[in-house]
Amino acid sequence: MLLKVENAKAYYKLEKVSVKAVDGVSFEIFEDEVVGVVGESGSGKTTLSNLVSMNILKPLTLVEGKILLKINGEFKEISSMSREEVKKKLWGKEVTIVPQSAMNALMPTIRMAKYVEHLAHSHDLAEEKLLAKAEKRFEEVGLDPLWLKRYPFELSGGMKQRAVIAIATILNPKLLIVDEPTSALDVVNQRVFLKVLMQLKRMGIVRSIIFITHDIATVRQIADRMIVMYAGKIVEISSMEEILRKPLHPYTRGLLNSVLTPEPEIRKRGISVIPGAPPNLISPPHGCRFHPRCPHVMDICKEKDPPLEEVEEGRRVACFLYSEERR
Amino acid sequence: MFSTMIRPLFKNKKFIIGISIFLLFLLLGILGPTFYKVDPTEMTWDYEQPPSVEHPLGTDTYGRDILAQLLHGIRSSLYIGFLAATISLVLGTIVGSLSAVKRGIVDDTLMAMTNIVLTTPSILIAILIASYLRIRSMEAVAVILGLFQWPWFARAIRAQLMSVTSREYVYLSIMAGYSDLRLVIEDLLPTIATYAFMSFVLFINGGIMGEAGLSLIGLGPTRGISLGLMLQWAVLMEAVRRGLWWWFIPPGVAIVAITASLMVVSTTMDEVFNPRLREE
Amino acid sequence: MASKPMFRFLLRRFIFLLVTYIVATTVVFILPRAIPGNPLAQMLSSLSQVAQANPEAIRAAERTLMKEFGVDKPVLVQYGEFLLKALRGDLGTSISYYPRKVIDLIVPVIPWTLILLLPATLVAWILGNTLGALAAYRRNTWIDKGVLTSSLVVSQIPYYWLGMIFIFLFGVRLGWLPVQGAYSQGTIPSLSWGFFVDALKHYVMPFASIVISTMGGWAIGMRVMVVYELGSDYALFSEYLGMRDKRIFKYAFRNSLLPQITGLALNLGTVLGGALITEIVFNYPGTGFLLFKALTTLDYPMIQGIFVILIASVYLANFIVDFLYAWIDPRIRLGQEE
Amino acid sequence: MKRLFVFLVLALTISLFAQVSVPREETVYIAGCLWGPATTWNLYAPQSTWGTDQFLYIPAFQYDLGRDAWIPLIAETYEFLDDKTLRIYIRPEAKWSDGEPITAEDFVYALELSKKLGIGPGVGWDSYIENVRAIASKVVEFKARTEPLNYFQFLSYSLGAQPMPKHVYSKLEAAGTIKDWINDKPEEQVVSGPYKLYHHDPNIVIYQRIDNWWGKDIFGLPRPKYIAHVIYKDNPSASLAVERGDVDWVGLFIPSVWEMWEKKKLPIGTWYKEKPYFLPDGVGFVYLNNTKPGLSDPAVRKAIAYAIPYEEMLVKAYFGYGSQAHPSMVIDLFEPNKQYINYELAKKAWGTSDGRIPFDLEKAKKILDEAGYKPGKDGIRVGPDGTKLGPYTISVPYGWTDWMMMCEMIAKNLKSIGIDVVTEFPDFSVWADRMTKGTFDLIISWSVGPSFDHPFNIYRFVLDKRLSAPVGEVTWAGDWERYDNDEVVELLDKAVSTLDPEVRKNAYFRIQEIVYRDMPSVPAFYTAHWYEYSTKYWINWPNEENPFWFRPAPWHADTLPTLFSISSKNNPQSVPTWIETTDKGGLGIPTAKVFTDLQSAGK
Repeated sequence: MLLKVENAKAYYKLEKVSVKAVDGVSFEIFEDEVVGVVGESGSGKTTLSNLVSMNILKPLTLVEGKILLKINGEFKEISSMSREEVKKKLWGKEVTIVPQSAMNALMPTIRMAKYVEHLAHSHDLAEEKLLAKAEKRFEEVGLDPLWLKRYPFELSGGMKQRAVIAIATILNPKLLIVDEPTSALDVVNQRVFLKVLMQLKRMGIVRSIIFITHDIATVRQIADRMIVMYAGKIVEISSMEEILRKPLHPYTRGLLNSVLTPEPEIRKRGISVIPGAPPNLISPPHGCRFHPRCPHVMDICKEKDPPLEEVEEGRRVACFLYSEERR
Repeated sequence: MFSTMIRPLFKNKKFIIGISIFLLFLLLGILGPTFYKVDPTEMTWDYEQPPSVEHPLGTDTYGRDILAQLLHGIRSSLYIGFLAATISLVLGTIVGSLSAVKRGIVDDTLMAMTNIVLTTPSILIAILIASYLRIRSMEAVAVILGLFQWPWFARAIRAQLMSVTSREYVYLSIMAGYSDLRLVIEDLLPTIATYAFMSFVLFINGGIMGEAGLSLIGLGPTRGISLGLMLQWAVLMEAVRRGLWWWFIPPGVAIVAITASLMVVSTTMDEVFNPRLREE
Repeated sequence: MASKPMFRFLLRRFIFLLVTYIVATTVVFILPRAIPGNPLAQMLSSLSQVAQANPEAIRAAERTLMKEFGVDKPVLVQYGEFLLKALRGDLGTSISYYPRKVIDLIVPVIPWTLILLLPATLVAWILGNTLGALAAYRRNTWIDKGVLTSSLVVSQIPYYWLGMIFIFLFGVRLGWLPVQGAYSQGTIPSLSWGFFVDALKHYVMPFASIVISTMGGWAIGMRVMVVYELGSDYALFSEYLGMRDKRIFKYAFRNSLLPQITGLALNLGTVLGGALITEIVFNYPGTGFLLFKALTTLDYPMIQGIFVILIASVYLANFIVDFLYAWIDPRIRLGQEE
Repeated sequence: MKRLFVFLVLALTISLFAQVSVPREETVYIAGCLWGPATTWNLYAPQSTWGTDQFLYIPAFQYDLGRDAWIPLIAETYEFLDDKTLRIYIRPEAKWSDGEPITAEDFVYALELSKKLGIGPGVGWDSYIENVRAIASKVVEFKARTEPLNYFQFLSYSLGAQPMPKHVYSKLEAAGTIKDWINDKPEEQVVSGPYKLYHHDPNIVIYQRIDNWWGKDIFGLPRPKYIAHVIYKDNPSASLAVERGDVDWVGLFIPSVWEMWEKKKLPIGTWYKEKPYFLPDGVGFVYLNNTKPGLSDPAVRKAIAYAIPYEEMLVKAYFGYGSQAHPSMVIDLFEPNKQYINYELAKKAWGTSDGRIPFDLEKAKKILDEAGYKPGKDGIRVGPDGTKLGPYTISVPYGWTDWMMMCEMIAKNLKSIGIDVVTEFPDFSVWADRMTKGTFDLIISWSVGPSFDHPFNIYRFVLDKRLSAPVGEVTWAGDWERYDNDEVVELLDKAVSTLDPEVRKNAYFRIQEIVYRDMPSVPAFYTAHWYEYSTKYWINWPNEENPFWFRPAPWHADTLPTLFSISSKNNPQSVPTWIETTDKGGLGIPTAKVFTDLQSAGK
């Protein structure tokens, strides 16, 4: 196990109200796996990624819960680290996030080699060593190491994407979080990107990846496990094959149904096949948050919040359809 | 949608202070002369008097009441500011949107023109035009000032429209066979309304400051009272040397108060509406 | 250092500026001729006001002057002649300072304008940007709030009014500083320490009024820009990579500086206008005063001459800035302008 | 950028290096005569730099307004051969600053050149002088024209003639460069006066005394070694310099000038210690366009004259710097002029003890009522033939603050008697265009001032239709209101072509009758002869108590003797005696004596 999140609650604390973006989630990431996090926009998946990387900036506050990360073989409670500490000890070396628009993630007005040098300074490493490593990494992602001497804008979109990954992994982080990495790319480049990511993983350069997306179609090509989020809660965690074979949560089902439909027009409409709209996270519905939209809604769903329970080996669902209580 | 836009504004302290000061001056300009019924051109025998009960802000060399002048001056300066801003806004919108919608040669020509005006030291040209006008009304001054403020707005509008026109619903409008004009009006302009409003505010500032600058070198309106003309009279009658502070300080303070409050309004709006600047 | 795309860029800018310049000077040329007015009025009136001037003398002068300055040729021909002469550095003869050459009148005053304008503009730009960046760096602290609020107010103070207040306070009331001119009258410029100190004393107030009133605008712009940049993807990514805050801030600062440089170029015209008025307020012996006189006496050749030179210098400065910009920004140097 | 700046600083300082400063105690600082860069020190130009005409090139005789006398400067004496021929004898000492003697040829050449170029010293002389000849190297002869015969112009042109160095100008003439010649090289300047150029830049023009000036044994030397005119941008900055004691001799409009000594206790003075502070310099008129319907009626013009608030206007708008003008147009503040005013007539015509026009709105209304102008519904009067009195405009150039205020006051009062007048303040050139083309309604403008041939000059300027032009055509010479009266023309000619003082006086009296009857335009106030001085460094300035020179302002062409009379505070000296008239041991020849000589020569 690499990372463990225990009952984490992260709210956006505004003047009078709180947006409960992540409201009591528990999960773990193992070493050597790719976990996809899916959900509609506003389901809290980006907040989750911030949480995991401890990128917590006001008004986002970690209200409750613990986050543990294995650093040098032992678990450390990173949720109690100060931001300074996080920056110093965590980021780059342990956890790296590739932000949403990786296209613009590189400092535009300096050469990439220079950037790597700056990176070396920041981490008190030898410039040449890191540069050599960067060159190697460039080769590994299929870029000519000579490109390092160039400015980012001289690269094409797909190349930039690869360069970003190469630089992101330059310090060998144990956990790589990619947030909607492919949304800005065309289909061909999407494929290339995924391939590069897989390759890096296969080569052991990155061990664990959290892949955040609203696009199940991409995530299924790469993820080992999948976390489905709805309205700040995890509704289902499962291995990829299982979930594709048999989604348990009605929301997961709806999500999969809509996405797997081949016609692009309908796909574009997103999850509108699930009637209704995502709830307001300031005062989420009582009980199961999905109940107003759920086709299988029961009385209990309106009263109680279903716990995330293991229903099968390695498979957890938060739904009374599979709960003891219902029976 | 409007309430969601406006409400956060009124939660912003700076915005409230800014808008209150501005509204205060607006009211002073609009209602002031009606309530304070002293003729600003009336030459009384108490000349160059410091502030007193009779003349709250004192009098000038000709015994004219400074407060009355100030109120009328605020009115005219705001008028010039608004007029200049409207002209700039209209010009900028027309040029920018035509450019964005028509593209091609129209775009190239208009943008070349815009760049020329943008690069030209406009104040100098404004001074030049003003000096060749034989009789300058408030409106003429406003037009001169309005003629030079629009270019960067036009460019911004164009850029905004260009990005917006690539969005889907515009394709839909085009497919629905809307004319260019309708396209612009119905679909695009609302998206840039906020931006336009903020620019408008800055144009008003430009107009007020421009008038004051022109007036100071004797190229302001040839009739009436404005804040700039008050300053010019104060300079002509050597108020600074002779220590008649009540004469040259109020118009300057009014200019700074009006323009700075508008600046604050515009900046806070930017902060509230612009996610990147939002203080969250 | 210079690359091909950079040359291309500069060439394009040069051509653009040249075209703009021609347009601007054409306007300057056409405008006075489009609006009727008698430039000799001022001169004749001063002749007429001299008590000794006999009607005969006025009449004779009137005839002579009409002939002297008579514009009997078509405007286009005049324009052509004007351009040809201007290329040779001959801007014609001033009307109100007849028979002096416009160029001879302008040349001695230009250094003063530059000496006031350039340092003031640059200092304001540097100070403003530093303050703005500092505010952005210390975002939401009292420093930020202080810088922002004071910049908002200060940037709205008209130069000339600030100048008047300065004169009133430090010159008239307190008597600390000389209130006008570039140096004490009677002390004729020399390369001595005494003269330098004297000139410096005279320099303080006009300089300060320009710096203070232009600084705020830059500070506000810089602050917004840096905040923007700090929130941009590369800043985030760098942060995620564990890059030190200072370095990220340097990046943001560097990238914000580029638009500020362009802003400086675009603003030069405005700053120049302001400086001209400031010169008038402080009785500073620069171009502003000469222009002011020329405008009030309708001295066409002089107006043209001053504008031709001022606009040219603004464009030259623009071009220098372009050059700098191209040199600093690799995107232009390597041919990726959009 | 930095390097560029350093370069500029260096370039500037180096270019201005190698210049010296002038000692404060030996320099008279001046302001108010030059408002822009120097033009030229060559008098063959429409505007020469201040100082050229005052101090560099001096005339044969200097007219003294206060004593009505002629002081021989370059000339030693004159002689009338008959009543049309005048000979001037040049002082044997008179030399150009390069050592060449000043000769009759220089006089002849100067005048002929002015005639040829249409510009220059004495231009227009040929209208009154038949010819100028050099009789001997030091004798010039002027012959008067008989058609028209104008003794005043004849004398003024010939006695006031300024010689120009022929040996300098003939070379320029040959090269065809006279008009472009700037004459700005001190070492090359050839002058007749006691000063020559020392230094000039856009901030200052400095003249230096010529210590071995040819006239020093006769007149002494002017007291200041340097005279430096500081070029200020505008009135306020110049006034500030006055207040700070930076300048000594000024010709400037200063608002509330009395504050300087009454409130701030500064060593500053004007001619008078009390109102009106300044000597008169001319007559400010409210010109009424005689060609406009309504204004063409003398009754309306007279009513307007009664409705101008002279006193209030002068105090409020003019700081009391002038007094109401005499309706005869004659400036009666100078003693010699008073003989030309028929005071009895004026008293009778205007019903006041001093013969000035009273401000009387009731009287104005009565005149209009009697002339048949009845107020309409809007309060505006309409005449018997349907002429509506308005709307008219009264205008002065924008920025002429004192006159603008006067216009406001006049407009207000005229409205109250039923004449619709609004103020308009256009740009100077528009205003001047209207004035000279006769397209205005009402304007305030200048006329001419005190001089040797006063009041002839003012009557001619305001009333002589020969100076006018049809409406729409430009004339700067005079008669802007387009007054048309042949009798006045005859009287004017009579006044200057006679040598009999009685005949002349009667002609002027008759003109006054006509003026009171027709009121072609309203002589409203005396404009001020702007003149202030500071006694911080220099004392003995001419003023009311020490009235040794009546054209004391530095900008005036006749001001040279002032510099011979003031003295440094550290070294007080008295006024030289030569400034007085001959009967008081001086050099000044009274005009009366000149005319007597002329008369006796004719017999």
